[in-house]
Amino acid sequence: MSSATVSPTLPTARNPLFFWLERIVSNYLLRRILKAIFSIWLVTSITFILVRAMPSNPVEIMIQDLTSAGYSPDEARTQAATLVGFNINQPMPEQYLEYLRNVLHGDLGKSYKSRGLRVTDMIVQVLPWTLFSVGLSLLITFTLGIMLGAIMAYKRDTWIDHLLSNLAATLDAVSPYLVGLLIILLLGVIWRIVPITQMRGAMSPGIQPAFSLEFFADVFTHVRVLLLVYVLSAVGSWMLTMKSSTIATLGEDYVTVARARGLPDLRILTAYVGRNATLPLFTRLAISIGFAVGGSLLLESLFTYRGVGFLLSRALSERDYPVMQGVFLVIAAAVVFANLLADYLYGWLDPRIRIVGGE
Amino acid sequence: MKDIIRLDHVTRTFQVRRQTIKAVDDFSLTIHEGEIMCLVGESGCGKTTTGKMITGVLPVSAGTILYHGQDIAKLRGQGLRQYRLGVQMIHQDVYASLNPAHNISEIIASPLRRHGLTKGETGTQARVRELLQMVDMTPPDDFLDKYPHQLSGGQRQRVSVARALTVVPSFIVADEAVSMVDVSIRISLLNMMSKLKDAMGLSVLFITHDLALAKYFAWEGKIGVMYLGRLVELAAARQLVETPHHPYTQVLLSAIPEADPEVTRKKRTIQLRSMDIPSLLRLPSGCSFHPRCPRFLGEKCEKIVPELKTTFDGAAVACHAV
Amino acid sequence: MPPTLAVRDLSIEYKARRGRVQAIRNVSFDVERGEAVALIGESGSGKTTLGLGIVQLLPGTAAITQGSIVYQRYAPPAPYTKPVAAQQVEVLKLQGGALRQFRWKECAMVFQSALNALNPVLRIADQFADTAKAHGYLQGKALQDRAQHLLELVRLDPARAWKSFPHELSGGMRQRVLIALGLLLEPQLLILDEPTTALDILTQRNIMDVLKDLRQKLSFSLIFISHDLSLAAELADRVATVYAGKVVEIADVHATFKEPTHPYTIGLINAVPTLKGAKEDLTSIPGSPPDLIELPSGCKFHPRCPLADQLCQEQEPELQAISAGHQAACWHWKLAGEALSRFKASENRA
Amino acid sequence: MKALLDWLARTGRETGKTFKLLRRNKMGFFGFLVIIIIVLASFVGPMIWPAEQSANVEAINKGISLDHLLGTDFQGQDNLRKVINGGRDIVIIAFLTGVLATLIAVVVGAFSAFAGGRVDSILMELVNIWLTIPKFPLLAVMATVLKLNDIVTLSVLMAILDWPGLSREVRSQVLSLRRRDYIEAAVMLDLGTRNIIFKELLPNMMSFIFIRMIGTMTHAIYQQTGLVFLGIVPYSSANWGVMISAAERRGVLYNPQAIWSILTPMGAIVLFQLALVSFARSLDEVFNPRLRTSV
Repeated sequence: MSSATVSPTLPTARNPLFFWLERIVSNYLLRRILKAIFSIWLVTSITFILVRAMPSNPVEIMIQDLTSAGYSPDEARTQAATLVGFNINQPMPEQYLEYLRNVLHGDLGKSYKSRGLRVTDMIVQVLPWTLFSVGLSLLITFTLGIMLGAIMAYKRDTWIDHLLSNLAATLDAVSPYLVGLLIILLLGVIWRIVPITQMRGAMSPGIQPAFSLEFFADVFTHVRVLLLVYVLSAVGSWMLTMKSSTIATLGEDYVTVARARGLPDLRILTAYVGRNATLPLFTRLAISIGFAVGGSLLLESLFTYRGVGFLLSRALSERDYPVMQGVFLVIAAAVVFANLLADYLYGWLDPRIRIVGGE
Repeated sequence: MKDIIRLDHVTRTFQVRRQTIKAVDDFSLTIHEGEIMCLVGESGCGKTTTGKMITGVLPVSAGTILYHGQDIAKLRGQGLRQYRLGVQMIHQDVYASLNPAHNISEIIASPLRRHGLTKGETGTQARVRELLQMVDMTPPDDFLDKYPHQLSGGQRQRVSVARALTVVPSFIVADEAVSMVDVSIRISLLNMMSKLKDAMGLSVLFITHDLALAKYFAWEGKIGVMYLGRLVELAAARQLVETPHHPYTQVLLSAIPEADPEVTRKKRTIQLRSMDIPSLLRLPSGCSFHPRCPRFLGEKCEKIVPELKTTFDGAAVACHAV
Repeated sequence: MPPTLAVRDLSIEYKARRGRVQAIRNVSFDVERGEAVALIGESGSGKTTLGLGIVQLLPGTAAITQGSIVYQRYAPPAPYTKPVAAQQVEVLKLQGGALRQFRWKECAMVFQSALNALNPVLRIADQFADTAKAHGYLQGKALQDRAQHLLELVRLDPARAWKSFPHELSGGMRQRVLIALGLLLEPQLLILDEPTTALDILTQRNIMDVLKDLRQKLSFSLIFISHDLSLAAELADRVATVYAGKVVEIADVHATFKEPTHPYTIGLINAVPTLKGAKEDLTSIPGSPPDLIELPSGCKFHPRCPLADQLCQEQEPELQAISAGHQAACWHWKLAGEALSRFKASENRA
Repeated sequence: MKALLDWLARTGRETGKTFKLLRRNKMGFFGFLVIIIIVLASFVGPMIWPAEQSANVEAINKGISLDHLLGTDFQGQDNLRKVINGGRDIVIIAFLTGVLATLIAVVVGAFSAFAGGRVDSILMELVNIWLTIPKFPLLAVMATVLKLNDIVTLSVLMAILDWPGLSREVRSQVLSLRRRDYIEAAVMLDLGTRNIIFKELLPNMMSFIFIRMIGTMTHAIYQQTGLVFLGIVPYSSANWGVMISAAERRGVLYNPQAIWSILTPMGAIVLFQLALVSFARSLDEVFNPRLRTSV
């Protein structure tokens, strides 16, 4: 039989470095931040490889364009270097490091097409438009999605459920770009409710941005159709997610017990069914905020709405690589940050996870 | 009698939120050929983990398990295959133990075809009918092309037994095999299993939380009581129930209600020192029952893990106070 | 003295894809004031449906096709709560606000799955406050004192339980919190649906002791639903055996175990292993539980009953009086007693 | 021989059941029919009605008429004929991307679930990081740099971008199924890993895999039309995406007469996407053993 064993005492602390590493890994949030930084670094490297290191890559093409435009090879190289923001004559690793240093300082190089404009400034200039349009539509889609989703769940298998479910499935199936086209055709061409000009650009040419009612009215008339398209193309999947989440929650025992306790319906709908059913949707909201920064490449160009998406789409068609690279990086970073936010938010919202250190 | 399964200081640990917990701790047991061994204990005591380690789907963290005297970790080729087919398990959950996408004849026929235990398709079908007959599912043809969701809980468990017998095993682990089946047909399932045990010379490890059921099924065999991963008492079935030695076994027996008002209402429940069950994450030191043990001896129980000692009447008990 | 609860000819059906599930078929029974009635039956016998029917918490697909439930209030309504209008209440006629008032104030229910019965995102204190506010009961400090007194009564550490979230408590603790919550408004009737099935032996013993303790201190009637005969033997005053949606036998707890008359009750008692029993005593009931959609003809137990004959196959027997307070629904109850009962057999053999 | 006959009989019975189940769900069956029609029209159609080579000056931007059922475009070519000839690319892209992405995802997801331990965690960490990168902008950037000139490379690129998300879902599905008792029993009966994956696991995952595949197909169609609109993917062939952006560039929005030249390709894509989705929604029933037996 086994010899009598004294229960093991605590393991002695190993060398301090290992102890620190152990503490970092154990702290859930720290680990998440490290992962986020790693993914941003990964994205930066991908864009660098795409733009710079691939054979017959765009930087070479830039140089050929310049030489064919009459610049001597050396002049073309230096010119391209200034545009891209790092010295292209150095061996690859040095360029990569310099590129990384620039990114860290927020300098994403200069636009090739519009000479001299720093990419960072261009992005900062258009960012508010995208955040405003996508942010607002996200808010509308989220609230609409939750309400309609809950209605579909409560009124399950009634005509309203079938109607809304099929509507949601259809909207979800059709791609946003086609929804945009359809809305423009319907409102602008067939029914002629909204003049085409109001579906172009973010504001009328002559208006000066100011805190005046007139400015806001003009901004709103330009954005309302784009908002409609954003909402229509996204609300479908929000409704379906909310419906299945609510149906699952309605089946839980604590809802039956709440009814057995004679709680008023409103209290049950909000604190019992509502809070639990919307938990998964909040994380999804946080993630979509990240994608909001990117705006919609297609819809912004379709409506020529001068946002980040429009900037990227023009850079793509004009092969303006520095801008392309910069915008892509900003979008990716925003998404990574949003994921971080989503994890933290879920931990905060759901006590079961908060107590356990957001594991 | 030769022993079929021997566990030597077997330990199994799991990682839970960066901590290592001991689901099974320094567990030794020997099961002889043709014997029925019951493992009884509350949930989380490690009885199912032990069963899974014996069947080989869960490797041990320390110690060895011997099948017919050979260490299962070192078995290769034919020896390994012999062990693999020799030890089978009957699962608890009747709804999850059969593949919902296959009908009954496919479920029983696939091991036969896989190991070439029958000659051709006709041989297989005949053997499938024979096996269904053995588990009292008569007439077998009614069930051949039925799907699991078309059978009752009891019938599903019988198919599970028939499937285990296809590879002619020598050792069956029944993990709470009847706890999800209705009380009224539980006994017929157990009787069928003991009939098959004698007919095929099987040895059975019967895992359950119900001491009365263990006593009934193991009648001639032994019962081992587990607490938080350790074997605390091992004795002949009826002797353990009639004259328990370990305080935990005594507390369990006093807590079980009897299906007879006179008896159950006169039973005196042994009061525990504290009610809350310690978690495996913060296992009490020394004898892990000491925070709740009515016969707590103080420092000795807190410091030293008691080892199994044989008592005058042949039972093995791990307790300083016995 | 009218009973606290009088159930008369109650029938409940579910709409299922394959047809109508007849879960409860004209069941009648009473629960006297302060009495504990155990409903014993196997899975699919309809006992949980009966419990849910009383508080009208049946799922959408279920419908109460006939029957009436009359509830009689004795003690004055709990302090500080709005009194119930009439002393006698026709439960099935209650709608909206009145039904909401009836639930928990008059009749509370504790379910089997303790792990999921409390809202995971609210603290225990909030869930007590919810219940109290819904019935205009105590608030604030007064409520906290009352609740913590009840938590102590169910042998929980009141301070710790009060502030914690459900996931911080074990299964056993949560079940005790639910029992305490059930007693908050001093209901006259408590329905327990398999309260200890999902719990371990020692935790189950703890809860049974708590229930027995509470029944001494407080005067509420109890409906105890279970498949475990031994729990009924310990807690109940009267036992009703339910088979295929019908009460086939109802008697005093001692009579149920000493002179069981319905073959199914006898079969159940013979099938449960006891610590003291001998090996050869145990026999199983042949066949398998009935399909509630295509029920057999006549007495629903006849396919599995050793005494079944032509009469049993054609006509379903109703409950008849066997002796004072002992009823059974069987054409051959006289024979059943001698032929099958294990106790009779083992007594003359011992 | 007998085994072969048995196998044929069984597959006959199974497909018969599938059709019966499909017919039971009207929306699903309608979707299934539309998909078949679109695929046939895209491959057989062009042989019967080859695309018109020359422009037809006097029929520019005509509305619906007898000889032009869906009107004509800015070159005077018949819209209906163009739609029939424009479907082939879209169908190929959709099926190629869908099948390829699903194949990689199932293999990687199942392998990662079975391998477990370090391999599994590293693989899943990479997938999680990959998922944080926005897909369409990355595709757009890569498409500009890599000069995609034919639909096969485009499909492969889209499949490479899409499979990680799918593999994570497949992995969690395999993990949840793998813990089921009937899989553990199959392991104990030594039925062999290959048998366990293909005969025990896959049948229970079929509807899950199909629905995810159709999701990827719908997404592929969307991405292709987007790339064409942005002018990144060259106008190699007159597929529906090209028709839409060509019409849009020709200022259809300002000329109500020419509206049909954009509505026809849009209608085709929307119909194809809707058909795919409604067919996917009915697949749950087709693969559900409980329903298969009640047919």
